[in-house]
Amino acid sequence: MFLIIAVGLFVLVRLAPGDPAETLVPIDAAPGQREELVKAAREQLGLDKPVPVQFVLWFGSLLKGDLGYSFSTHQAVGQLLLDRLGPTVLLMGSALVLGLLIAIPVGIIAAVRRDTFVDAAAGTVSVIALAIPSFFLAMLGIYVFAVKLRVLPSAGMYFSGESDVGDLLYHLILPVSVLALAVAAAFTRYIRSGMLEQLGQDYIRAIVAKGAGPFRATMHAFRNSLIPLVTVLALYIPAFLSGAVVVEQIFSWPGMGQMAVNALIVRDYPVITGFGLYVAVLVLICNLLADVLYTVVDPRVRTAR
Amino acid sequence: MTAAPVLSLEGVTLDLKTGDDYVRILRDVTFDVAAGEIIGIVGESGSGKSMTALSILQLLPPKARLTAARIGFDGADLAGLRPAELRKVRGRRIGMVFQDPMTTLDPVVQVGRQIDEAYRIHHPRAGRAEAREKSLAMLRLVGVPDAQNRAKQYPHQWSGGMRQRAVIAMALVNDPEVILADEPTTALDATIQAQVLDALMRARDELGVAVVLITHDLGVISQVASRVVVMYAGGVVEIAGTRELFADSRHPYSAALIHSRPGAHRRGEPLVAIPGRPPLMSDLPAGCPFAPRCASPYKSERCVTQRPALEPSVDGRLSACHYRDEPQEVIA
Amino acid sequence: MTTTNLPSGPSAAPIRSSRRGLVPPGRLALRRYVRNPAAVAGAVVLLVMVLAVVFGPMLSPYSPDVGELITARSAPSAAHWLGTDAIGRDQLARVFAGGRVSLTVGFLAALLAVVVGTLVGTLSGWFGGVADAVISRIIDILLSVPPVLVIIVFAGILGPSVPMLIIVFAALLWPQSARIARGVVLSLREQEFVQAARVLGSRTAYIVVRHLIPGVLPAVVVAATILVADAVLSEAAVSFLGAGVQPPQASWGNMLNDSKSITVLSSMPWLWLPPGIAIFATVLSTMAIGDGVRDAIDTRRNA
Amino acid sequence: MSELLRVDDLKVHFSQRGFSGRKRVIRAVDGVSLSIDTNEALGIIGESGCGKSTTGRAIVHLEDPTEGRISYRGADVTHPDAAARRAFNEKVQFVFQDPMSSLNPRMTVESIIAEPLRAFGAWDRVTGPARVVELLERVGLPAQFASRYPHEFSGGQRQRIGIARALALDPELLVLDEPVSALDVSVQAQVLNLLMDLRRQQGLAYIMISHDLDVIRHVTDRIAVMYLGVVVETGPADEVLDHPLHPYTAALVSATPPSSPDEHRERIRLQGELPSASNPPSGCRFRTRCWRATEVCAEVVPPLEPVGDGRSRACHHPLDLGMPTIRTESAA
Repeated sequence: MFLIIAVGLFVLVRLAPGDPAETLVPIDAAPGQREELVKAAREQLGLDKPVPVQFVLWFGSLLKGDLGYSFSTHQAVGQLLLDRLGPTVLLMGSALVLGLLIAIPVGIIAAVRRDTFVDAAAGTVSVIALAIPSFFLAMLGIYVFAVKLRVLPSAGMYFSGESDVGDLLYHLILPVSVLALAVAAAFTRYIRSGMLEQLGQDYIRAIVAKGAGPFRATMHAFRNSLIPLVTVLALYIPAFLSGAVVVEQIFSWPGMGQMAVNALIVRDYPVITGFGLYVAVLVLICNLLADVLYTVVDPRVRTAR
Repeated sequence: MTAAPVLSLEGVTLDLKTGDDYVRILRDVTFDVAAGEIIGIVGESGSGKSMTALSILQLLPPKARLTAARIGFDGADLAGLRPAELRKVRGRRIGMVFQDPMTTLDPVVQVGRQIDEAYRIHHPRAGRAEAREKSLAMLRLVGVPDAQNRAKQYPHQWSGGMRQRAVIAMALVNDPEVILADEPTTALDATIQAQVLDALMRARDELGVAVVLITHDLGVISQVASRVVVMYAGGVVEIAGTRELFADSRHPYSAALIHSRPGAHRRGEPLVAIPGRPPLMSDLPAGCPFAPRCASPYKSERCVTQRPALEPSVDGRLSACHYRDEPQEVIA
Repeated sequence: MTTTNLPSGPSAAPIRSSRRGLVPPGRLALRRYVRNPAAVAGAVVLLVMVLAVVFGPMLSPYSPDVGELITARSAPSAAHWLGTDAIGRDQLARVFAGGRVSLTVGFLAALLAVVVGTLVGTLSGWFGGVADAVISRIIDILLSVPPVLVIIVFAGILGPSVPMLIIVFAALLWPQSARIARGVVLSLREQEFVQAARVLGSRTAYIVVRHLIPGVLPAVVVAATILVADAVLSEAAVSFLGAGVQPPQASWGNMLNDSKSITVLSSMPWLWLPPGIAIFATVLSTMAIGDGVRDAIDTRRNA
Repeated sequence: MSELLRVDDLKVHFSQRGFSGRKRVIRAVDGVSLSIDTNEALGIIGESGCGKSTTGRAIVHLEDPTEGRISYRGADVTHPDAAARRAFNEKVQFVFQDPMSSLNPRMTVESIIAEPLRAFGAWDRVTGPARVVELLERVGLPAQFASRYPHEFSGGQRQRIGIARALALDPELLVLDEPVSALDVSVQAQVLNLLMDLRRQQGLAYIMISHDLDVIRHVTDRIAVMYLGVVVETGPADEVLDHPLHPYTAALVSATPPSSPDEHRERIRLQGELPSASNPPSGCRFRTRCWRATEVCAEVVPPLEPVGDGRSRACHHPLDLGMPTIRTESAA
């Protein structure tokens, strides 16, 4: 699977317009030297070898963790990705946790108090939150909290270059809120419908007939609704990354998304390829995770004869 | 009935909200359950027999309105209890067995734990070991072999018949006075049904629990129940001892029901089919609800205009028919 | 059997009333839809949007691509209802033009995805077997591939273009409709009336036309609305990131990209509020339509 | 009477992937032989999972036979091509268990009943509707039902629509898969009476598949008792059910609730559950639950042998012919 994706990316890079060696050499180099320089660059990049050999070389170095060097910053791509991973994980992780902390109780309450005001309000808010593009929401957020109220920063991770935890948290508030709202909106709906399905099951009525109170019955339903939820959660992560990319861009958050978009503008192929591989690996891991989690959580699968 | 009733329903009336209107689902349901007896409630789909059971413990859909005169149980009126008090009766003093054993157990909790839970809800100070001991005792009583190990399995590892026994064990674990069994064997095969009915009868014999057995199957009733409540269109039409009912019923509906069964006829004979279909609860006839389908020779104008009440006949049997004292002939 | 209003069993007939006597199920569904205010509002808003982007540019006196620098950055006025941007282009004309691109990408991608997805899903569900197992696996994986990121990679390497947007969106969105169609077909295949049709001697073509398509269609319509919403949002996101529709051509997404500088953000809200609201309104109304259709065809509801 | 349909050593196996992903072969039907004559009524009886429905479905080609031979009026129809299959379906029709699911909710009753006519080009605008009305009347439904939709009808009415549809092509044989088990008792009688009439009036033959002994006994002449994919006993209905030869038949009769409290059945309680059809016991499939089983039962598969009077049984230790399972006591 991984091999297929690697081949696909390689082919894609080959199809790209323009010669990477050309772009490597400054345009203003002397006309006579330029051909020499391009040739040298081509040899250096291995572009003079037959295509299959190039692939093997590329794939070999890929397996060693060597993703080549950025055209623009000349940093090793692998290192660049690693550097950018931290802020992105921090952003996504906090938003995911915050979003779920909102979604779980709200979804449960909406299901238990079905067709009440709470349910309708939660439903309306989540539909609106799903329909509003995250970058537009982010712009609204900046406009209100950074521009008008001047209570929150509009961009970056720190004011100074210092790593100060308080400052970091302060900078996290807006981007995390924007992302968490999207998470909360999506999962409130999942949890609500999962809970409704479980609450309608016969076993819930049987638990109430045993003399259980509403809390105990709800917990039984929640445990059962978790089973499909964990797989949905695992499969949601890649989609969530795209939300993070957008938000990073607008808040100048120094994460992978910002890196990818900058690379996109300057056509930094190695960085884009590295990012593509990263996304592909993430998708595969999340799919695997979904399968594994499913067998762990559901006793019907776990104890199958 | 010589024994004092443990449970007595008096004029239970239930409205359910469908769409914008309330529809009357139960009309003035009245009957007693004696200690230690097996009483059958029989009726076709939509007759209200399941709703009657659910009304007793108030396990009703959210938009239900119970306007019972009284559901008497141990000196209290269940219809007037607050939720917290009601919970002390549910599962503790009145147990419940549902129709489909495949769906009444929580699929992600071990069977034994679910029975333990039923015990521990009502015995909060009881330890795990004590609860498990009770659970195993009940599982053995209802005939689950190798209870100790099977209790650690999940419901999907149990067959339907075994699961229904587990549900019965769960209903019995707090030593209740009454068990409400709502079509407990309908989803099961004949040979398995026989085993489960045996388990219910053993519970009655050994624990002295009264069983309210709700079923559409007159055969099951005739096999295990000592008395029968016949329901039609949300009301009780007849209450009789099982033998009397089968030999000489006092209501044309009960009579027709008994005779519409193939087992009551010789092979190939036309069966007694009740023409038409039960009325819609939202659109009950003004008189006797059964009048439009009734084939009794005594049927008269009175049946169409005046709704008969459940009253004793000359020989003391309860029937909701204006002509309860006439012999009920069944016309094919 | 009980007297609950739940669908408790095969013999429990649904509630009937004389009012509903001879009404075909399709008309009943329409009636339910019309009674749902959110769904009707959604349909109206979307219709207005479509009409606006189709006819708006014809009615507008300004070109969306050419501006007059003299009137640059002017606030909304009688001449320029939504003001002008940094190089003096009429913002209203750009919202119309941008809407054309955004809605075209959204609808085309969704249409392509629905057609492909429904076809693949239906065949996969109907024939089953190994092919179905493989297709289901592909569907599962593709469903978790985020379109926006794929576009970034493709645009970064091949360069951004509108046809690429449509193709990539369609390629990544079809699994949604395929999964839905497959699910419906699987359940239809188990329905006894489909089996009955075979015993009755009906030919496969008849079964497909008479039983299968009418069964799958409503669910596909719902899926299509979700896909349109998804595609419009995704287009906006990638154009916002600069990986989608390229300037000077306008799209709602890249209009927001032009305005993300803090100066525009703080002092020229007429440049970013209208496209943002346009995206929001389009997506919200599409979702409302989808919800309305879903509720209307849900036969378990008696209304 | 002449032989209409014959099934020889039919096997239907399904491969199924379990939760663990391992493949198992379910031997739903594992060597069934049957035959039915013109105008005969054959009952197939057994509990869930015994393969009775699969047998019926395989006869009308809803399932693909793994092995064996099906012949109709002497011609092989085991694996028909599309044309042969249509020709076969013109003569042999099927009635489904669930009258809700077997009628397309989006079609009017007229188009539902017209479907087979359209399939065979027997539909035209002038005579078609008249034919539909005639069919509706034959099953006892009024003509104005033709323009309505299935959801407007009760279970019994829907099942009659299903039967009208099956009769549209004037078949010679109907295969009925649990046609009344989803219906209430009173309505069940309507459908059973209709089936008996159709047979008398039209010379129809039918195979009725059911788990209900009373129903089968009432409407069929001859029965086959199935257990775990095989036929264990066949013979005239009354004889087989009153004097079973196979211990399983006896247990099944015993487990079926009697039709009145005065009737007592021999009390045979089978232990345990139905074994898995993917891994049936060696030798006799019933031996794991049989109280008469010996070593030979585990080693040798008992063949279905004729024993005179049109009866056959597959058992190493059959019961005595003189052993009645039902006795009736007069009310004490």
